[in-house]
Amino acid sequence: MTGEEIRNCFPYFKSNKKSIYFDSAATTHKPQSVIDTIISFYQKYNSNIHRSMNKAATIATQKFENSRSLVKELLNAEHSSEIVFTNGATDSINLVAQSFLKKQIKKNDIILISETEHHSNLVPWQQLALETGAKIDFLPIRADLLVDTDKIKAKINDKVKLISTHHISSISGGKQNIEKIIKIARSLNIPILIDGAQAIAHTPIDVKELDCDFYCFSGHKLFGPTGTGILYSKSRHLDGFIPYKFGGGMVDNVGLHENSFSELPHRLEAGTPNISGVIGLGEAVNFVKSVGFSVIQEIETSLAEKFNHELSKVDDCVLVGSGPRSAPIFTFNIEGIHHYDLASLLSEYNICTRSGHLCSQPMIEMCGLSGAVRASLSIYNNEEEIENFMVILKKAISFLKR
Amino acid sequence: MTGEEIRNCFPYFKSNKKSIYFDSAATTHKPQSVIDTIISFYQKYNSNIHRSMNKAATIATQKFENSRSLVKELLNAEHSSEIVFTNGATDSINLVAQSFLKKQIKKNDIILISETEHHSNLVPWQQLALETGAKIDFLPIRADLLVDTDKIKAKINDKVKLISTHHISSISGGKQNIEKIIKIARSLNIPILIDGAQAIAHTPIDVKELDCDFYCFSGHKLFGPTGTGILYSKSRHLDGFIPYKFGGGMVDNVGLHENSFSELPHRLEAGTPNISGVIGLGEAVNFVKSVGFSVIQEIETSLAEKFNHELSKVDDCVLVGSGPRSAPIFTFNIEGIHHYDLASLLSEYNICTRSGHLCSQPMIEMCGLSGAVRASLSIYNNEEEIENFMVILKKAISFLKR
Amino acid sequence: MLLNEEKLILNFSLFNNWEEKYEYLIELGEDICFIDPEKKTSKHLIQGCQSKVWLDFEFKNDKLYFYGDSDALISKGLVALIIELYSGNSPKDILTHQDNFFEKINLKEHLSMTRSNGLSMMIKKIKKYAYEQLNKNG
Amino acid sequence: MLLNEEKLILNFSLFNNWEEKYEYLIELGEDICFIDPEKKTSKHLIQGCQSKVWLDFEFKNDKLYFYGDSDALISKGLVALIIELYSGNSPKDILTHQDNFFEKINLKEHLSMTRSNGLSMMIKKIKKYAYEQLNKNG
Ligand SMILES: Cc1ncc(COP(=O)(O)O)c(C=O)c1O
Ligand SMILES: Cc1ncc(COP(=O)(O)O)c(C=O)c1O
Repeated sequence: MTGEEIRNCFPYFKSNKKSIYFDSAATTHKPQSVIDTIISFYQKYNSNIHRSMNKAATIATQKFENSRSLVKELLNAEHSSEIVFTNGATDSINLVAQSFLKKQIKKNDIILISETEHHSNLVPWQQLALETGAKIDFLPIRADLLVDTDKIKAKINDKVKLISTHHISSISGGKQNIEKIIKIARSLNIPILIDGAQAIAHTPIDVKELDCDFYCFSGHKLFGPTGTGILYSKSRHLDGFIPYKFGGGMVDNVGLHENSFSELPHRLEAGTPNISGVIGLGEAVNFVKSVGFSVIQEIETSLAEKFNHELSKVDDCVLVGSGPRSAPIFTFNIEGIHHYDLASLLSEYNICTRSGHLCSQPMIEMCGLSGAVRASLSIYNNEEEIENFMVILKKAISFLKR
Repeated sequence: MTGEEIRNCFPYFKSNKKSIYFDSAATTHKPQSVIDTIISFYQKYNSNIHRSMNKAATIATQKFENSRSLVKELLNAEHSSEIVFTNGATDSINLVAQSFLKKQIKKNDIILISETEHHSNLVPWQQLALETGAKIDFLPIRADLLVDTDKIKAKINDKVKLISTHHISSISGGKQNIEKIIKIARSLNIPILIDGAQAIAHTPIDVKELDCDFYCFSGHKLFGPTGTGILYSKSRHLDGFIPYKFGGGMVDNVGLHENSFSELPHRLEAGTPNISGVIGLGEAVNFVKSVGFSVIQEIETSLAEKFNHELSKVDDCVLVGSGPRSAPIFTFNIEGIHHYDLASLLSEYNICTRSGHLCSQPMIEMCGLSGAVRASLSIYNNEEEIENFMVILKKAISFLKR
Repeated sequence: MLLNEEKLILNFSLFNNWEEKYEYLIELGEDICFIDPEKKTSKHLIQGCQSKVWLDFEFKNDKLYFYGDSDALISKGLVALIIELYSGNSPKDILTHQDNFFEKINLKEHLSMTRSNGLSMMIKKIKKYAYEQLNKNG
Repeated sequence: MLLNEEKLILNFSLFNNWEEKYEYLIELGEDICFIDPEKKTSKHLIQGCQSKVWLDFEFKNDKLYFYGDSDALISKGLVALIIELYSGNSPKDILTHQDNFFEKINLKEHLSMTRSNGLSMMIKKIKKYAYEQLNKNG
């Protein structure tokens, strides 16, 4: 598929001819095929799953479980049962904190994360630490805002019970050397969670090759519906997960005072799930497969180069994180201009960006900033939009600097 | 609206002309307006909410928060901030268990529920009891399978820290006298949660008049999208809720080791929510409003009477719960026939019912059964379907009894 | 291919409608290799949320033989069918058998509802027994 | 209606485009009733995830007066505007004031993003101060 063909798959751009959407790190648009899948579910075989013995329910259940297989393939997991459906990356991380780590962490144990995490990969650990008396410690960070893999070992001792960090940064678009981080964790037998929220739409993932214990992402950042997420977990950990949500669909046998839980992964999916969302997510995975990561990376690399080149011509522009990018995400400030003012003006010009601390306050503060403007692109963007963006950016700057 | 006009709002029936859908207690179908709302979100103003300063995000945020107001009106709550978006009734009940009750319940305290609850209003309390050393006790049940309000007081003492029961039964369609149960709880100052999963589509709710502490339901049983749910909570309790999911969107100020949570109800809604689902739920509420509960009740009463009358002519049919019905839900067995066999045959005849323990194993066992077949109707069903159902039911019975 | 697989697929291919298929299933259930009634305990029970299935096995002359029962007619027929399919085969043949048999005879529906009936759990158990025998001997 | 409300709505109705509106806002911000710089502490801070707003008040002759600041130009203008609107009014008038003012001047967008800027929190605080004064005196 060419960039143009890809863009044509996304109906959003037909309804929004005048706007420029550079906020894909917050959420991506959905191809028509995903929307059609949701429509078709509701119009044709809407039904609850796993429970009712009837034809609509059988189709719905099969499609739901088929999404699990599609995600399993996308991540190259060993078994479908290693794929747990959640409501999003945030939910997945909380699940690891509450169902896996909580039962084994003690006072003065250490959870090793980094100061550059999204709040969703920071606050759950802070809270678990508060609750259990464990401590948070931080991986060393280099000037390019990525983890300094040469210095990790100094941070590791037998108190460290989990390492959690992101794959691709939601601020700088930089890719961690997670291969190396995982290898170190593995060699010391410390479980490691990778927050793939910003990686999943940009780079192929192979959890078997990576050999991480957990990997998570949100459907809505992979061209899929809102309210869907994935936690991949190695079977051997999943077996020990203590559910933290209880109800219908996760129990086999219920008595008045006790009960036995269903097999995995259903045990961790209490209540009626987001059925239309999960089925839509399966179609999003199909869409990504049909485009292919080599095309995705080709398009995004060329967009990123163009954006970088054009932005470098804008006076007083300071980028946050300047290393190589694995996703076309650009976070910047214009010296002398407040990011809120700039984003407000861009919004009036119909440009969608995001500004502020970008749910990464510690990282933004580490950079000595109060916030920044983020332009994040995806496969459906094009060079013309980048050119128009730059024209408007300069207008906005001159308006604010007058 | 007439029954015919209502049915025409639901595209499912156009694609499934030959099937009879009597499984609305498991999930309801969605009117075209709800589906269109989801399509329009994804095609026109898809965006993340509460965070980005741009026009798409502003519209999405306003629509999302407008759904909150619509639900507030539906339940006649005092403030919109008393409405928390969850993923479903199961999630709402877990939220009360984990964020509200857990912090105040101690060993030997009592959680008072009934044996007739859905697993989702049973297992979360069993687990909390296991975790805290508290005990589960059960409200006395009458022969009609509803709580015996005359005998509640004998069950209550100062150890009881929460009462939780359902509004309308998912098995018998019977309506509890929750007015009286709530009054008793109120007079003794015991917080009470009402599981409204099966009530919300059938009867108007006024939480101010009911004066319950908590009320919950799932969007997908109110003609809305899957993956959405509501917890209504009185403000004074909500203030003390300790979040049990953490991440972006629920924190105001994040440091490396501590943080301050956002105002209510956002504090309890970590991560990117099911935006399309919530906006669709708002439209479902609009749909219900446009039909009106007086029409809903008129249609459903007449369907229930017809069904009851016709079923009474079927030999060897034994109903579970025989009192008056507030929802057209019929759970029954044919003597000498296993419910699984019957449901399998009905399924071959393109009839959607549900069978088994119906996620209410203790109740089914209390009735001395291993399971039953449930036919649950809604406003889009009609008399012709009931007649056809009876013909097929008799065929299936004679096939199995030959 | 397992011992009786071809024969069973052939039988099913002869039915013109589901009524005939179900009649056949119910008949199969009447001739099921019954599990010893004393063994109908929780140890041999596979609990679905709709019907109960009991399963036992025997290892004789390098082959596995299964015995079962169910409380519902149709699932008893399905249990009998599964027993027909797997009994008398070697652990290795059972383990390597691909599950598209149920698609071929158009009964996948009953099998995919994992948690309605115990059938897919039953097949898992059969494979587990086969796996254990293989490891014991090999 | 509050003291300056009509005048402010009139001013905004004269703009032909958002550029003019923003210019006006930025000018308003230059003449803001500044909060005493010493009071720019966390006690007076209203934290949004994008811009910071500081707010203080004074109660004089049965009227409330507000002082503020912000770190961004446009939000400073918005703060100035909100102060213009509410300052010099009685607690009762402030409390009973309906918030459609911002719809009328087409700035609702900035106000609805609760958590981006501190503005709607600021209005809540103003109403809270008014409520407290009313209860102190009444
Ligand atoms: C790196 C990272 N982790 C986690 C999240 C949280 O994702 P969600 O809000 O979909 O749960 C995000 C999304 O903003 C992210 O960028
Ligand atoms: C009475 C009752 N409570 C709770 C639930 C759980 O609802 P959900 O699965 O949507 O969370 C149901 C749905 O089956 C129900 O009938």
